[in-house]
Amino acid sequence: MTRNLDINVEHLTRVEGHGNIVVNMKEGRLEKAQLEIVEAPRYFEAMLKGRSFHEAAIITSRICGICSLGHQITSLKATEQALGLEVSEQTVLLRKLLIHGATMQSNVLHAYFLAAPDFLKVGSVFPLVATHPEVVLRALRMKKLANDIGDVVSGRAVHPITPVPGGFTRIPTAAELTELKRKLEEQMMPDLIATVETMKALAGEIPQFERPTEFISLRSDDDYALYDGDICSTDTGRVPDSQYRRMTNEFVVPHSTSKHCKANRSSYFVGALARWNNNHDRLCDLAGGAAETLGLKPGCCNPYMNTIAQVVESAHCAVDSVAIIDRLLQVGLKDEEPNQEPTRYGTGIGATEVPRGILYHEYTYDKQGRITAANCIIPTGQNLENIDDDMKKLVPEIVDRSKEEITSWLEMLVRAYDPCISCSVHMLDVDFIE
Amino acid sequence: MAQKPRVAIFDFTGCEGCELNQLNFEDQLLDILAHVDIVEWREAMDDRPGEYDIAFVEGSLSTPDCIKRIHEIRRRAKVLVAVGACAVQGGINGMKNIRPIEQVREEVYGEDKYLFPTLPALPLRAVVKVDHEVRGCPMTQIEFLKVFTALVMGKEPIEPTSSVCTECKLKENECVFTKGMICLGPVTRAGCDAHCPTFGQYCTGCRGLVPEPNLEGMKEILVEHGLSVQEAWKRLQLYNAVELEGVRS
Amino acid sequence: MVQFFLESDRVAEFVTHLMKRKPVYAPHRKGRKSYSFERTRDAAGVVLDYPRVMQSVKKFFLPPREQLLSFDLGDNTCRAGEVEPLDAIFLGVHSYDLAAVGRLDHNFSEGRAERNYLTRRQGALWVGVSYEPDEYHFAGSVGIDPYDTEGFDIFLTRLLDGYVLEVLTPAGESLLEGFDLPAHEAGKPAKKHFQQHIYVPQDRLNEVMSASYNNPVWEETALGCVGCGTCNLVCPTCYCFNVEENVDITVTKGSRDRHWDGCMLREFSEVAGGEVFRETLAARQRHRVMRKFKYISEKTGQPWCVGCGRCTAYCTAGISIVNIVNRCISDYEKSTVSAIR
Amino acid sequence: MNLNQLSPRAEMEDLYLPVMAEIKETRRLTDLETLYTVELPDGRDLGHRPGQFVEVSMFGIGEAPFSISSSPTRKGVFELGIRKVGLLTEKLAELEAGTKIGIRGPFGNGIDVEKFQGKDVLIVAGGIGLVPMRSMINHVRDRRDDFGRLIICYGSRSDRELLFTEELEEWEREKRTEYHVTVDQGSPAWKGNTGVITTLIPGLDLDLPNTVCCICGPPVMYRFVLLALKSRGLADRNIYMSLERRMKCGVGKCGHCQINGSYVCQDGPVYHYPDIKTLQEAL
Repeated sequence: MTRNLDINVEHLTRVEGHGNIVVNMKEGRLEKAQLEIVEAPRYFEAMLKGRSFHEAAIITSRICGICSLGHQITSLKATEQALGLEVSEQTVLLRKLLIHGATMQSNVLHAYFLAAPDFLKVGSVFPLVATHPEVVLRALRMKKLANDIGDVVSGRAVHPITPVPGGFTRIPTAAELTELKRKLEEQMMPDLIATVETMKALAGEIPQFERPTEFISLRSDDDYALYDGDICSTDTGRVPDSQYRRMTNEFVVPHSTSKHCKANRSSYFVGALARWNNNHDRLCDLAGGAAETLGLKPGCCNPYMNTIAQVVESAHCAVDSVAIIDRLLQVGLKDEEPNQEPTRYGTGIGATEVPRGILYHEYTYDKQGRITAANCIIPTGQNLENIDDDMKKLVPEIVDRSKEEITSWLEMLVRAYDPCISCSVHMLDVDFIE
Repeated sequence: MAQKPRVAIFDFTGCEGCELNQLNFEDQLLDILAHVDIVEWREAMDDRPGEYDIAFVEGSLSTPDCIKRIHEIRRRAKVLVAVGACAVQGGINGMKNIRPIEQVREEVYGEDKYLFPTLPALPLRAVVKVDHEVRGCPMTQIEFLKVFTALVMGKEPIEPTSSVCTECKLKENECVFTKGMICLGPVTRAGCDAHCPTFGQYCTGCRGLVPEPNLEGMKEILVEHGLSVQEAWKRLQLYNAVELEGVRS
Repeated sequence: MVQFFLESDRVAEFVTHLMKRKPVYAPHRKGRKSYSFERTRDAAGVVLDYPRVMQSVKKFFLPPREQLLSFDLGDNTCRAGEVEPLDAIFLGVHSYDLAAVGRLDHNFSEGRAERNYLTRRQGALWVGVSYEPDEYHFAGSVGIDPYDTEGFDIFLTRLLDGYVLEVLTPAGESLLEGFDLPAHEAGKPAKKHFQQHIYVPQDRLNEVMSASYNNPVWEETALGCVGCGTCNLVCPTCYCFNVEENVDITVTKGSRDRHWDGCMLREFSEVAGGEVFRETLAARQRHRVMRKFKYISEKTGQPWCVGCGRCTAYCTAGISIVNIVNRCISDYEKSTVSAIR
Repeated sequence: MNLNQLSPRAEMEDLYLPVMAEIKETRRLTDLETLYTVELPDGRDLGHRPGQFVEVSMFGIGEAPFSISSSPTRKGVFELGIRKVGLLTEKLAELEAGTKIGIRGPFGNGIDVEKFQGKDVLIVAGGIGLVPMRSMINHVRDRRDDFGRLIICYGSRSDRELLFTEELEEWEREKRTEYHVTVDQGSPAWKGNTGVITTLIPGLDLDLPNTVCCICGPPVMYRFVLLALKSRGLADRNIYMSLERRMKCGVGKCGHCQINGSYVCQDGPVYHYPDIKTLQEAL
């Protein structure tokens, strides 16, 4: 094999943020295969320094519009731990409900709007409005309902309003939650089943490619861990979230404004597929059935199957949302004020599963409740090294295909990770020197 | 309208939450698509043709490359609409301008700082002519629809100049000051229907300052409600650091 | 006049009785420390002991946002907005708020009468309640007592363990039919004192305000005022509005809508071409206060302020209309005294 | 409170609902101004007085007040002279005959022509101020024997901006109309007076006690015209002025047109000068 190959996809489309795919092969020898992150650095540390604990989540949720809820909840958990603020069971349940909504919203957006056009060989979702109107309408309906959860519980699906340190500024009413439940049962469930059918029809288009790697996600004793749990690796098992730096080990590479990560190997995978591999035993029956229909098996190491894992866990989120609403209504909603009286000032860590994988925030506060140190590690940043490793294995395997086909496989590979590039270049990894 | 306007959507430094909010018009998306041809939208599609009637642009300008790109977009767009706090007034990004940029870069990237060029964050209007604005963080959806409809009808959108308080009072929300919180509503531009106070949270000022704001008066109000002068100023800077540059704190 | 005694424990029963007659609107808790007039669904939610609601009952007759007409862009036609009479009981209204309704009645019936307001205004029945003046009320200074029963069909005067219920009109009497109450023999409690006062009688205020156009108080007040417009938007006698054209996303239909506006807002006095006639915050403050105590009262003989204290209570900058007026009074008196000397 | 006297009648008019009137003719007056001839349904009469205005609207665009430019003596149709200054006026300029627009009114007090009867009528109009004054001028011309002399002073920025040029020539020819015109800056073809409008006033031959004057124009114009008239000795009580403010409702409800305590749409737009000379916000 003596092929020369020079692929340069500038500003990859249908991903969040700006990234380029660059592959260089000279006489059959792969010189370069990497995802360059060219998103402008954000420097969130400059924004957070000295800010009040009231503002930390407001600012960090602006790291990313798509993952804003995830950032917000993770930030609140870190702040609450640092300041010793206890939250009620109602607060935890409402937050779990919000995470389900955000996960469904993001997964539906990715599967239908960003990934599906690849399977159908079109440039965007817009041509599908004419060719597959019922599918587009279903996708819009599902996304809307997922967003409704955010609107009702947090005031807004993008950059939520009501979740604050210690609780919520407004508690949804029983009538609002009952209505959400009705829509989840009457609309979301049938739409999810139809989605599984649609995905099954497209499954033949998913490239067959495998590369064993380390999968890292949260894992808890009682549920499909999204809100909290231990950090769990398919290589080394569970460690508490206080050990997160040992599991991330950030480093700078020249081709990316986002830092890269590694744990026990050269790279690792976070996201829906990692959650599936670690927690498939905790999924509800509907999701388990969806996995079976779609051929998703434990131990799966085909990154392209991440989209399938997203669909599967969306089913779980819908079912569990109904269970959470039932629990809230059964106990009765209380008009609680947020608990904002700090009992200590120190360092706190929040770790949450957001749609693209495990997200860490860590803050240190001074005695005035102002931030002195902050660190955020973003799922997309954690996946970047794994993406590069995938590309290095994939390109030689498909090198005898056309350049267009290779490019298309590479683009689909990156999109399968559903990367959130704005997030990854937040740049919030600094201990301030006072 | 004889021909559908060609619409393009671009993003610069920001979180892309405004673009996501455009995709979140689930109920209106098909109506919107019926009135325009979307010709460029990296987040949602592949195609890339040349000229457009309306360009919606999100994000601040913060690298030399951004400056080049925005000039190019301005050249190709008949109407340029800044969307969201980052594009309109610099937004959250403006806070990085408060400290010396070299110091910030070094703190984040250490000795690798020269790998990534950066500039102080700027709103679009600091570099090119902006025809209309959709404010908010994320951009206010009702305002986007108003601006969009006005442009499709060929009329000038009306941009609100009164304060968030006016809309908050129309909705009879409990004043967040009454609850012992602080609020930037009195000097922040209306247009969001007082969304945050309606949900019990204080106004963080994301829609920018009203024209000719009485900043001294606002600072006094915040100090009266328990903030230090420095803290009051910081609260005002959250979304308006660029506008407040050079204003005595 | 017949007086009954309504025990505190029977208030909910009384509300339920009224709800059987007509829809009831009454003060309810809103948020953590505020009250608002809402349609009563559950008698237990009604609060009769409250300092003030943010928006007076004005909002039912002159809604904050209202469609004046709807139009169809396709065939270039329009239809008037739907307006229904509010055949309802307004329960727990303070005397100053009903007085304010009287002022609005004047505005919307003088000259060309307005169908929208007057149609809604039809059929309203009024059950008033006395209140304890707090640090903002000054209704006494504009001649409105907390026990003022004028205009009410039924009035409740608060005692320690209940209310003196006075039936004032035949309509009030019929409301009470089927609800037995013991007669109240003793008198009413002593009048409550206001903590806030304007220091000249209202018939002299015109004269004072006429002399106060160039008082420095306007500039001084403007230093702290941020021009947010809250004072206009919570005032029960403010009725100015703006009109805007709204078109739906399909660009086929739309509506011409009005919403409350206020003279404290910069755009309010802008004319074609962009000239603003009251450019400064000081000029706008002056206009607001003059409207209440001079401009309209010169024509009607009544102050257009009812002393509810809302503009002061809700002012984020702590500006007090009573302090402004008293400052005008004291400066005026100083100047007349020195003129005599 | 039992306010039976307020009870609205079922047939109560809707103040805000326009009638749809047809544009019968449009005539370009200058680059900026167009004259619209408008007919109400069934050709019914508008029934206005000189100096009154109507609210004109286009759905989806908006509504604004415009002075009526035709004399009440002209029956069946009325005229509006409208300058392009904003969105609505630009959209109106695109309309062709046959289109329908929304009309509410007439509103405002207008000129109390009774008070002018038997007197010499002096009209001072600057720029677009001629539009409402034309209504009065033509009223006087049509009822010529009810009034004394008719003296018109008209000032414009340039001769290209003169409105109703054919009519101006008519006024100039008419024996019983004393017409004076000046432009701030004339083109080479301009043969008439050059200079601001106040330059016309000293030369006027006025029977002061028997002259009533009506002024309409931009603030910078009427402030100086007032001074000039005063120096000629015209008494304040003989001066009327037509003022302009932004009006939303036209019927004394919305509050936008307030001048101190006065509503332009009710007490104006034509004011007796003694009533407003002490109003700080008026002039």
